[in-house]
Amino acid sequence: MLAFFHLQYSKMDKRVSSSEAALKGVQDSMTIMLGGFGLCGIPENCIAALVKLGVTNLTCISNNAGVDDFGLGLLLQHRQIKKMISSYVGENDEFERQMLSGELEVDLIPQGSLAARCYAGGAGIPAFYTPAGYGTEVASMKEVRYFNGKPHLLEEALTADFAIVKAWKGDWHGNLVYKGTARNFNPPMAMAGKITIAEVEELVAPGELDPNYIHTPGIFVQRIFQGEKYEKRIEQRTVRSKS
Amino acid sequence: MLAFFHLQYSKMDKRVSSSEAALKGVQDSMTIMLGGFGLCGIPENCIAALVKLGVTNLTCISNNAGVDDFGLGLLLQHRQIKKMISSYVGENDEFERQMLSGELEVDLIPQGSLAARCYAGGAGIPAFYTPAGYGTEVASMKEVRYFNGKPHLLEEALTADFAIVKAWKGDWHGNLVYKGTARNFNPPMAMAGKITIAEVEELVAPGELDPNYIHTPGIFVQRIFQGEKYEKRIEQRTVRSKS
Amino acid sequence: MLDKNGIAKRIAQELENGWYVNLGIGIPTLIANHVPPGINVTFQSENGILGMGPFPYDGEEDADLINAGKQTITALPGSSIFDSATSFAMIRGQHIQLTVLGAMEISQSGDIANWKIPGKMVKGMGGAMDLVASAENIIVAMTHTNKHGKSKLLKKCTLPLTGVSCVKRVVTNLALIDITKDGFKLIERAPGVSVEQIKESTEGNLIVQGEIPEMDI
Amino acid sequence: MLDKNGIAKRIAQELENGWYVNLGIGIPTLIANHVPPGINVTFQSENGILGMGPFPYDGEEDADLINAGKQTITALPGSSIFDSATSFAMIRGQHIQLTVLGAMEISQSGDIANWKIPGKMVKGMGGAMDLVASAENIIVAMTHTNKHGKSKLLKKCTLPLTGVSCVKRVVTNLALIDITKDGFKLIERAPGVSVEQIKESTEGNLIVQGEIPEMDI
Repeated sequence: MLAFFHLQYSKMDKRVSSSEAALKGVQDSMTIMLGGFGLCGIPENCIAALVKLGVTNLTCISNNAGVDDFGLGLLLQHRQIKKMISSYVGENDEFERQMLSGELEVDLIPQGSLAARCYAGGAGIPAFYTPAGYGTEVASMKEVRYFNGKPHLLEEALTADFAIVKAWKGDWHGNLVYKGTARNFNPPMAMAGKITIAEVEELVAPGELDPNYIHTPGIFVQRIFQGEKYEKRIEQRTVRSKS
Repeated sequence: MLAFFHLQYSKMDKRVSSSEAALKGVQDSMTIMLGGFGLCGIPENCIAALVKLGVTNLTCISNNAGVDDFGLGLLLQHRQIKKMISSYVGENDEFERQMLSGELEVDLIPQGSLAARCYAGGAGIPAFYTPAGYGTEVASMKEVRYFNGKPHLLEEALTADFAIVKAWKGDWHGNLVYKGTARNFNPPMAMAGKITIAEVEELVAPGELDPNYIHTPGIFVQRIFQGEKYEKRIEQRTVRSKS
Repeated sequence: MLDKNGIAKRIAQELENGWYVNLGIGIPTLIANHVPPGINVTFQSENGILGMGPFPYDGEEDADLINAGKQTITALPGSSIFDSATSFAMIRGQHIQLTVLGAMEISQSGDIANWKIPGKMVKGMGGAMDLVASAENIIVAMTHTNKHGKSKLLKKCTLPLTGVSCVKRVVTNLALIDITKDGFKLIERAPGVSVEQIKESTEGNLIVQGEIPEMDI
Repeated sequence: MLDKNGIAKRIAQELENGWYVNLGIGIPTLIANHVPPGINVTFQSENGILGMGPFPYDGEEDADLINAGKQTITALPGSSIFDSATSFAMIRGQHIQLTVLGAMEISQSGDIANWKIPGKMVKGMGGAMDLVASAENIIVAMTHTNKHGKSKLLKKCTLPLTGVSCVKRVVTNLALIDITKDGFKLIERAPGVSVEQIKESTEGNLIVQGEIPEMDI
């Protein structure tokens, strides 16, 4: 692996050799953002590597918490998460058990506010106003302010020690392209990591991706690698018959 | 033209027949956003149609004010603009004359704040904090607030009666794709119009643009047409020789 | 009385040509199956797609193409894909003409509760708080009473709120009711349901003015 | 004494491998021509491109590919295009390692003025206010004195400010100077320029400690 690093001709080449190498520097008690919606577009390989690494007391920012035996559910199983910041955590019995028993801290945030707070964190906007959550539990302790006669809450930006995202294709510079609705939270979270790790299904040389159709410019990404294996599990397989 | 409208099979078909038809409802004293950076990516055909329409007392929100004889310079020439909201207005003598003589009101805004205020206007964020402009003239009358020990200004969202943008390709639903740096302010402004008009170089049927690579989803666009003629003037032609 | 599909069908009659529509999980999802002929609407799913089509054919499902209910879907010609920040920019920015969602309770002032039963069920609000805080046109689709027979149309919600003063209309198995400043206003009865039945099942203030027509579905 | 290209060349020596760099109009633009061998940096232009390349060959210029100075440019392999909101998200979010821009005046506390001469020149601030308010590493490239021979390194700026306490370093035709809490600290002399000359041309407080080396360019 050392040889690999010696071969890098410049820091614009952000390739690392594996999910394990990508996680270098991840420690107990850190805050980690993870892209994905349900099990769609989640960084499967990095999650597996986090389990293997065994770091604990993590604060995880992710729209969902996976299912019992896949996605972030794996980190819950191993009690590696101290706090979850999410918008929707159904479909996960272990999660519900840990939360109701008080083992797990949970901060539930409206989904749009979660996305906007990540975007703001990456965009140098420390805080903004949104109508979402006014008059609900979410508003407690938050500043209320009226604009155009309508009440809004002040929401602060979110950032993370590491943001881990999953893309379809990426190049050595960290430019990313997502596929379908696997895009979801990955682009705003890619912006908000102090260190952003991208795992991709296909890693290509610079110049192979059309500059006009990059979803996440490489400037937001510090490390990139081609994921070892993708299961891409489907949560709700709904189909119609051809007849 | 009536016949044309009768042919529309649904309101998802947002095609109008011409720049003139696209401007239906534009009136004196309205606020109009116009995409483009310098002369790159400006809605040339709609600007020509605005001159022809002869509306006056307009408030125009646009990063630049064109040059004397092209872009928004044409509206200045015809004294149709009462107020400009921009970030940079060099390269335009008539503009400077009207501003210094007091004929034209000018609100100069940091470029990033301008882009973010348009985005916020389209995104239902009534206001946000940014560090840009703190300690300068721009900060006068604006709320200052510290986040992480650093001073920020409260900036409010911008919207417009009409937003007029220029794209490379578009479909009947209003989905847009831009080319190169002609993208610039067009996407955030497309979001912020009460009515958004898109003029495109090539208008195609739904299904011809790849859904995964749409820059502006059609939901933000109310009217679309293929521009009658594109000059695409270059402001600073800089080249190197092949030898 | 209406079944789930009946509720969906009645709400589908409200659709107007050219609308962008966000459908919540449950009964609202069924509305897509009842769009009246000649009406073209575009369905948004808040996980990042406009122009959502029907479920894929068996064997053609794609793990990278799901809706907010995590179901595999298809994309229609003219659809577009975007990230979560952009998706909620559309929602917050009021670019969507109609939002339909389920509820556990609504109040006669238009409050809605649909995300939490303290100590029992805590799944999270997902996108519902953003949707109800921003949408100009919100219809709730739900049963008139809960499984214990208790009214879900209340003077005041008892569960934690999702949003305040936001619901404009509710369609239940019994009736179509508008939320006005004076309370629930009965507009239509479900087929075979009497005004008396609706009154009995409504805890909040029910306004009944003149003859109440039966739904035409 | 340095000419414009000399100033650009000295600043180019500050570049580190892997940096993303935003260059302002004027002298800063010239830095792209002096990147030292072995150093790979990516240039951002705030109108919406990362990975800006050299000017196009004659006849290959594209009206849809310009930089923030409105000059026709090219895009390198691995470049990316984005809108103005995203571009300033990069800038405000401190994803850019170095910003170099020109100035009409700077103060010994790091204030900068470069966008307006009241009653005379009002071109607007463009992206400069966003850049100086956010960048962690700002170098100013300018002549030490104006065309009337007056110092541009002042105790306090006289022109309307672009930003406060933000400039970290300035490279002029005479010297390389760091802005410290005590004022301008002389680090290097331009070739053939004496400390005395620099002192005479600097109105603000100039700190000279020990031997001041001549630039190695």
